[in-house]
Amino acid sequence: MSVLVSILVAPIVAGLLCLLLPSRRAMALTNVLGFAVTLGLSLQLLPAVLQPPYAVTECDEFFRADALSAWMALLISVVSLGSALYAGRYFRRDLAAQAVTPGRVKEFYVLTPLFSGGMFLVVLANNLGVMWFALEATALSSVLLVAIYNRKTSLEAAWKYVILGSLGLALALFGTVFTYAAAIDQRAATGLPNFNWSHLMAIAGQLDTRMIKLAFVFVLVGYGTKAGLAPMHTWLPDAHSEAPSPTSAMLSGVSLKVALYALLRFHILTTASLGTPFSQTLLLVFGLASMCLAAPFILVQTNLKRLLAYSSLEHVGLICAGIGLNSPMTIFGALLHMGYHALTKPVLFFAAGNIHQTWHTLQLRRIGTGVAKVLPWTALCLGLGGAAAAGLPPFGLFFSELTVLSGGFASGQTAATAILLGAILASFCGILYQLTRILPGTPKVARTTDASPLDGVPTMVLMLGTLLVFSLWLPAPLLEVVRQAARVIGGLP
Amino acid sequence: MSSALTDLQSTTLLQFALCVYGVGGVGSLAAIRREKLANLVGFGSGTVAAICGIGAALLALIGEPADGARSFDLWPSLIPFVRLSVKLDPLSAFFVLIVSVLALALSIYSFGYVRGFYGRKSVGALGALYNALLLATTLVFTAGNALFFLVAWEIMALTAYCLVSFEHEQAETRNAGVLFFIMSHVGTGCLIVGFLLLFQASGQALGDFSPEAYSFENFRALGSNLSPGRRDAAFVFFLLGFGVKAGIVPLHVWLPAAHPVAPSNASALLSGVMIKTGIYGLTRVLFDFLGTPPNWWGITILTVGTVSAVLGVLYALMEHDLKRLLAYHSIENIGIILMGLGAALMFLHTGHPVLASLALIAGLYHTLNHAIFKALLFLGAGAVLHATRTRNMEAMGGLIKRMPKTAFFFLMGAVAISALPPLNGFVSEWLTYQSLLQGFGTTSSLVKLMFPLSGAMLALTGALAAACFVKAFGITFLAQPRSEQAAQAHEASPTMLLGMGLLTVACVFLGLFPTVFLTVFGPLTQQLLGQPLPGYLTRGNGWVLGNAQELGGTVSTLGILLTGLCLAPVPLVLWLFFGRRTQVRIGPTWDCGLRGLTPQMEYTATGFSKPLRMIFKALFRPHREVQREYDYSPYFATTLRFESHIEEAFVTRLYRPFKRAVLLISRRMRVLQAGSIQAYLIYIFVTLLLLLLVAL
Amino acid sequence: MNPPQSELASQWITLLAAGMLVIQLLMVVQRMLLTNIRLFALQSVMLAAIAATVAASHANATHVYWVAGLTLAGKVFFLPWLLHRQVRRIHIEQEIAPLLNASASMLLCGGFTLLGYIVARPFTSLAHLGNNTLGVAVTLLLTGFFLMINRRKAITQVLALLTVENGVMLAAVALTAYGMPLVVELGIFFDLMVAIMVLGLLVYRIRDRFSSMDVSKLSELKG
Amino acid sequence: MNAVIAILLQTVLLLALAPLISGCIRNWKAKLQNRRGPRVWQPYLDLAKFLRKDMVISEHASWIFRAMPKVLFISTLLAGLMVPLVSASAPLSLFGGALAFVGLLALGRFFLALGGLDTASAFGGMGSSREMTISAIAEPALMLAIFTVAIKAGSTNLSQMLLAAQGPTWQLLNPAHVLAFAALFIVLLAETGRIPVDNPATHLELTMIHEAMILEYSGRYLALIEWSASVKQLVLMALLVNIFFPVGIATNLSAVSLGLSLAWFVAKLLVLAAAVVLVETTNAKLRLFRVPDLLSAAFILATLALLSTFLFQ
Repeated sequence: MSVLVSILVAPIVAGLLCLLLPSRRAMALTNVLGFAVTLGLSLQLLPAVLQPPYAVTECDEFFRADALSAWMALLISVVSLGSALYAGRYFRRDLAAQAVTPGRVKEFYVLTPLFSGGMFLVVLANNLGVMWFALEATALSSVLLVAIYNRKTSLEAAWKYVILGSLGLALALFGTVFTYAAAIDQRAATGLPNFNWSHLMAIAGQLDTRMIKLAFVFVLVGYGTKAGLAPMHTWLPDAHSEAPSPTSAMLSGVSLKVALYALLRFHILTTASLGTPFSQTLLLVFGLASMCLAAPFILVQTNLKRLLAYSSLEHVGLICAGIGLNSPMTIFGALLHMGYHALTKPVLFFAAGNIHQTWHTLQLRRIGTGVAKVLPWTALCLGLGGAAAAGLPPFGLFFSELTVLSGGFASGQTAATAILLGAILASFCGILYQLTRILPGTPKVARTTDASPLDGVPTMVLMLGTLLVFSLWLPAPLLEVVRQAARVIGGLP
Repeated sequence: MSSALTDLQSTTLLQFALCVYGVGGVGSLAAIRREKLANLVGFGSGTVAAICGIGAALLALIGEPADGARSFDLWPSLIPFVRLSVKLDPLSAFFVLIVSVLALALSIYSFGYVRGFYGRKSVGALGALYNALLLATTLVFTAGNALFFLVAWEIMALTAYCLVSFEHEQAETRNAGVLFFIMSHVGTGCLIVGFLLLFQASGQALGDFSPEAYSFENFRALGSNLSPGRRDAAFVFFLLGFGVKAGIVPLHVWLPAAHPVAPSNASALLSGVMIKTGIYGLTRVLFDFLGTPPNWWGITILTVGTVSAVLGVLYALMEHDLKRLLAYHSIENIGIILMGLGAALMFLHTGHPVLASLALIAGLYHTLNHAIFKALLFLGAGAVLHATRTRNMEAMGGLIKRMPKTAFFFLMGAVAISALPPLNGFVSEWLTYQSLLQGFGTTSSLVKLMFPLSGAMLALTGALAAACFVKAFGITFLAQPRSEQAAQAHEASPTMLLGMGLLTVACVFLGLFPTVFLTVFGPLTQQLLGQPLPGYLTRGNGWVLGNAQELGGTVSTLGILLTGLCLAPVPLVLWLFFGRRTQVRIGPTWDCGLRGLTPQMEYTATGFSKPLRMIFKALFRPHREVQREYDYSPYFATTLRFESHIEEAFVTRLYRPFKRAVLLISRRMRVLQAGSIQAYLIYIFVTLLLLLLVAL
Repeated sequence: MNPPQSELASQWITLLAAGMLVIQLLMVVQRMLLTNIRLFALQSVMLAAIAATVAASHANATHVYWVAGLTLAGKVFFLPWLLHRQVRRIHIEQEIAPLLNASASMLLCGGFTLLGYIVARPFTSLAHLGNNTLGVAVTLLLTGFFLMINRRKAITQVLALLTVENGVMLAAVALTAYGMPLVVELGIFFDLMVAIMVLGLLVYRIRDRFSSMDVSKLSELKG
Repeated sequence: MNAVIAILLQTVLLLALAPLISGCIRNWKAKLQNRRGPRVWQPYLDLAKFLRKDMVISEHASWIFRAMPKVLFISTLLAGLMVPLVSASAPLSLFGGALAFVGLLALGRFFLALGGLDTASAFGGMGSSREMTISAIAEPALMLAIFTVAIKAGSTNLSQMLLAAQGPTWQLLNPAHVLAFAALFIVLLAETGRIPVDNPATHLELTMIHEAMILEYSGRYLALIEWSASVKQLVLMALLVNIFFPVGIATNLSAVSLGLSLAWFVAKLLVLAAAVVLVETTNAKLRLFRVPDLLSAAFILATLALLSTFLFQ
C-alpha cells in the first residue's frame, strides 16, 4: 500500500508535467488535479493512522506517517489546492496587466508543486537528515516563487529570504549532526546507527543528554528561523508581502507550520531524552516573544499584506506557545489552531491579492475607505476572514484559542497564559483597527475595475465555508487524529 | 397548572422564540432584494419571537420554581468542548422578560422607522442584524456554561458592532464602532480570565478538566474550595469585563460615542438591553458563584455606582445632541442599579439577608424600569430624528405642535426617568432610597456613613436628571421651531406610535402596580439569596409598597394618583364660583416692546445648562470662543461666531494619552525591522549566542 | 571502542582542521574577492583530505571515500569555477569597506574560537578519531556567521555561507566516527549545489536590477 | 370614612392658612422697613381678583401651558396632605412618606419649569434653568437632613418621625436636631424663593427666578400658581415646625385637642415666619453663582447633623 509514496509522487509528477505543457490553463488544471489527488490520499491516510500501531511506514521505515504527519499532510494539501484554484484567475489578471511574463507564470506552475512536494517529504520522512534535505528543497523552490515579480522589492525580499533561510538551515544541519552524534555514542558496535526518528525515539533514554541539549539549541535557532519565531522572523513580512498571493498563502498558511513541525520532532525527542522541561520553556518563551512582537507591528502597519504576515507571525507564536505550555489540552488546542489558521489565512491573502490587483497598491492609506462598495464579495470575505483571524466565535479559532487558554489555566501556568491572552487581545485590536480603515465608508475615487468583482471569490467562499463547517462540526475521525497527534507531541507512542 | 406543565411550556416557548429569531434573521437576509418583504419578515418574526419570549419568561417566573427542570441543549454539541446548554432559572427568566418586552415594542416600532431606509440602506441586513442581536442577547441570558456564554457574548458584540456602524458613510460612525468593539473585546478578555479562574477551581474540585468543569452548576457548587486570593482576582476581572459592557464610569467612553450613531431602534436595543447583559453578568457572578462577599466588594460597587450616577448625569446635562444625552443617562441609571447591587452585597457581608433581598430587588426593578423608559426615550428621539433629519437640539423646537403624540410619549418617558412620583422610575428609586436608609444601622464601622452619603448623591442625581429632561423636552418640543426642518416635521407613523405607546403603558403599569409585579421576584431572591420575598414588602392588601420593615415608610403611587383625581374638582369649583364670566384671549408673548419674538431669541440648550456648567466648571473646564467681524469699529460687529465646548475628562485625560503612548511605542518598535540584512543576521547571531550560554 | 588506529591519522586530521581554521581567519581579513574564492577552494581541499584519512583509517567506512570525492569535485572545482564566472561577469573586484575593520574582526574571531572550544570541551572526552576537531567546527560556524554579518557584498555572503557549510561538514566528520549515512550526505551535497546555483541566479538578477552588489542597498522594505 | 373627612379638613386648612402666612410675612417685612405695607389678608384679595380676571394665553403655548397650573396645584396639595399639621397622623401618611413628599414637590417644579419654557420667551427659559439648578443643588442637603431624622425614627413616614421626636422638650436641643433644622431652614429659603436666593417681590428680569417662569400667566391660572406657591411655603414650614418641635400636636381626634393643637401650630408658624422675615430684611439677595456656596453650606450642616447622630451619643 504505497499511500505515502503516491502522496509524494503526485505533486512532483504534476510539476514536471507542467514543464512540458504549453498553455497556462493546462498547467493550472494539472496543478489542481495534482493537489486534488494529494488531498484524496491524505484523507485516505487519516483512518489508516488511527489503527493501533498509530503509524504507517513504507519502504522499510524510510517514510513514516503518524497522526501528526497525517494532520500536517492534510493541511498542506488543503492549502495547496486552495492556492492552485485561486492562482488560475490571479495570473490571468496579472498577465492582462503585464505585471508578470508568461515565462515567470510557467516557473510558478512548475515550482509550486515542487514546493508542496518538498513539504510533503518533510512531514513523511522518517530520517532526520532527509527531513533537513526536504526543508532545504522547499526553501529553494519558494525563493524563486517569491522573486516572480521582478521588482526591486521582491528581489530584495527573495535575497533576504534565501540568505536567512540557508543560514538557518545550516544551523539546523549542525543540530541534526549533533543529534546523530548523540545517537552514535552508546552504540559501540560496528553497525551505523539508524537515523530514523522512530528508532531514535525508541532509544531516547540512553542518548547523551548534554549533546541533545546543545543540538536542540541549534535546531531551535535553525528551524525557528524557517518557522519565523520572534527574533529570527525578520524575513517573514518581506517575503510574504512581496510574493504573489497564492504563494504567500502557502508560505503563511502552511510552510511556517511545516518548519514548526520539524522543530516539534526534535522537541519530542529532547523531552523524551532529557525529561526536564528545557525545550518546553524555550518554545513557550519564543512563542510568547513572537506574539508580543507581532502586536505593535500590526497596530501601526501601513501595508495590507505585511499586516497579514505579522498576523501569521502572531498565530504561529500562539501555536508554539500552546505546545510550550505542554498540557494535553493546550497541545490539542494548538494543533486545532493550526488547522483553522491554515483555512483562514489563505482567504485573507486571496482577498489582499484581489485588492492589490484592483488598486495596484497595498498601502492602506492609498487604498482608502470604501472597499466594500467597489469589491463587495471580496470585502465580505476579507471581513469574515479578518473576524476569524481575530478570533471571533462563529469561527473555530475562538474555540482553539479558548482551549489553549483553559489548558494553560488548568495546568497552573497563569502568568504565561495571561501574557498570551494579552497578546491575542492586542493583535485583535490591531487587525480590527486596520481593516475598518479600508472596508467600510465611501470609496475615494470610483475604481474602474476591468475584471469582474467575482474573480477568485468562489475559492474564498469555499475555504470560508469549510472553515465554518469544521468550526461548528468536528467529525469523529478528524477529532481523533488531532487527539492522537496531541498524544504524540505529549510523548506517548 | 402543575409545575411540570409550566416548565415544559416555558422551555418549548423559549426554544420556539430562539428558532423564530433565527428564521427571522435568515429570512430577512434572504429577502434582501425586496425591502418591503424583508421588513415584514425581519421585524414580524421579531414580534412573534418577543411574544413567545415574554410567555416563556412569565411562565418560568410565575410557575413553581422547580429547579433545574428548565435546562435543555440547544443543539447536540458537535464540537468536543462546547455544550450548548440553555438554562432558564428565575434570574435568566427575569432578564429574558426584559429583552422580550423590549423586542416586542422595538419590532413594532421598527416597521415604521425602517421605511426611512428604503432605497438608502439595505433593510434586509438591518433586520438580520437586529434578530441576530436579540438571539445572541437571549442566549447570553440563558447560557448554561461559561464557554457558551462567552460565544453568545462575543456574537452579541459582533452584531452590535455591525449595527452601530450600520450607516458607515460618516467617519464618526466608523470610529465609534471601532472604539466600541475594541473596548468590548478587551472586556471579553477580562471575562475570559475571570471564567478561567473559576474553571481552574472547579476543575480542581471535580478532579478532571473536562468540558463539564465549565458548567454554571459546578461554579455554583464551588463554595469553599475557591481560595480567597483567586476569588478576589476573579471579582476584579469580572467587574472590569462586565463594567465595560455596562458602561461604568472609567470604562464608559464608548457608550456616548456608539449609541447615537446607531439607527434608533438599534440604539434603543443597545441601551435598553445590551447594557443589561453587564448587570446580568455581575448579578449572576456575585450572587450565584462567588459566595458570601468580603466587605470591600460591596463598597467598591457602591462607590463606582455613585460616581457613575453623578458623572453620568452631569455630562448628560452638557449635551445638546439628543441621543448622546440619552446615552449618558444610561450611564447614570446603571450607576443607580449598581448602588442597589452594592448595597445588597454589603448587607450579605454583614448578614442581613432580608435587607439584601430588598436592595437586590431595588437594583433589578430599576434595571427593568430603565430598560423600558430608556427604550421609550430613544424611540422618541428616533421619531424626532426621523422627522427633522438632525440630532442637534439647538435646531429643534415647537415639535409638540407638529408631533403631539410623540411629544406626549417623550414627556411620559422624561417623567419616568426623572423619578417623579406616579411612574416607575420613582418606585425603583424609592426602593433604593429605602435600602440605603436602612443600611445605616447594619454596621458599626464608619462604612455606614457611605449609605446616607450615596443617598444624598442619588438625590442630587435625581434632581439633575429632572433638570436635564426639562431641558431636553423643553428645548426639543416646546416654544417655536428653530430651524426649517423642525418647522416641517411630520408626526411619526402609526406603528412607531404603537411601539412607543406600548412602552408608555408598561411604564404606567410598573409605576402604579409595583406590588403586583414584585411577586415575580419571589423565586429570584429564593434562588440567589435563599431568602423568600421580604415580609412587609406589600402591605394594605396589595395597594401599598412597604420597605420590609414593620414600622417602615410606605408609598402607594396608585393611592397618590387617586387622591389627586379626587382633588381635581377643587380648581373646577373655583372656576365655577369665580371665573365663569371670564374669556380667554390668545395674544403675543411679552416681548418687552420689540416687534415680535423670533426663534433666535428663545432659550437654547447651551444657555439652559449654563448655570450648572459654571457651578461644576472644575469638572467640565468649559472653553468658549467668540469671534466678531466688524467693518469700522468693534462695537458694530457684522457677524458673530460663538463656539463653546466642555472637556470630557476621561477621554482627554485617560484614553487619548494612553492611545498616543501605545502608537508611539509601536512606531518606535518599527525600527527593529529597518531593512538592513546585517541587522537581521545580528539578531539571529545574538539569539544563538544567548541560547548557547543558556544551554551550557 | 573503535579499533586502534595509527596515531598518525588523528595527528594528520588535527593538523588539517587547524589549517582550515587559519584559512577561515585569512578570509575574514582578505578584501579581494577572487583570492577569497581561492581560499575557499583550499579549505575544501583540506576538508576532502580529512574525509579521505577518516575513510582510510576505518575498515567499513568506504562510503566516506565517496564523500571525499564529491567534496573535491564539487567544492574545489565546480563551485569556485561557478563563482569565478559570476565575478568575472559582474566584473567587481574590490570588496568595499566591511562593517568592522580588520583588527576588531580578528579580535572577535579569537573570541569565537574561545567560545567554540568552551562549547566543545564536554564532548572531547569521546575517544574516537578526530573528535578534537569539534572545537574547530564550531569556530568555523561562528566565524562564517560573523563573516556574513561583516561583509556587504552579496558574493562574499555566499562564500561565508559556504564556509559555514564546511564547518558543518567538518563537525559531521568529527562527531560521527564514519560520517553520516550516505543518502544523507548525498542529499546535503546535492542541496548545496542547487542552493549555490539559485544564489548565483538571484545575484545575477539583483545585479541587473540594482546595478550594484552592495547588500546595504537592499533596505527598502521597512516596518 | 373619617380618612376622607381628614383629607377634606386638611385641604381646607391648607388652602385657608397658606395665603395668611405669606400675607403676614409681607406685612411684617414692610413694618420692619418702617413702611405700612399691604394688609395681612391682601393675598386673599389678590387671589379673588385673579380668579375673576380674563386670561391672555401666548400663541406659542401648547397644552402643557394649560395643564401646568392644575398639576402644580394638585401635587402641592397632595404633598401637603402627607405632612402632619394638626393631628399626629397625616391623612395620606399611608400613601407616602418623606420621599413621596419630596417627589411630589419635584413633580410640581418639573411642570412649572416646562410651563416657563413653553411660551418661547427668554425670561421663562432663564427662570426655569435657574429654578432647576438651584433645586438640584438644594436636593442633597434636603435629603440628608430627612435621612438624619428618618434614621433616628427608623422610618421615612412623617408621622413616625414626629412621634419619635415627641420626648421631653429639652431633648429637642441635641446637636443632630439643631444642625438638621438649620440645614432645612436654608433649604426652605431656597425652595420658597426667599431673599438670599431669590427676591419674590421684584419684577427686575435679571434677578427673579420664580417670578420669571410665571411671567406669561394671568387670570385663573396665575391664581392657582400663586396659591400653590404659598401652600408649598406653608407645607415646608409645617414640616420644619412639626418634625423638629412637635409640641402640642394632638394625638387623639377629640375636638378640644385638635383646636388646642391648631392654636399651637399657628403660633409656631408665626414664630418661624418672623424668623424668615428677620432673615429677609437683614440680608441682600446673593449673586446667582454665590447661591451654590450657601446651599453647600446647608449640605455640610446636614452632614454634620448625620455625623452627630452617632458621634455624640
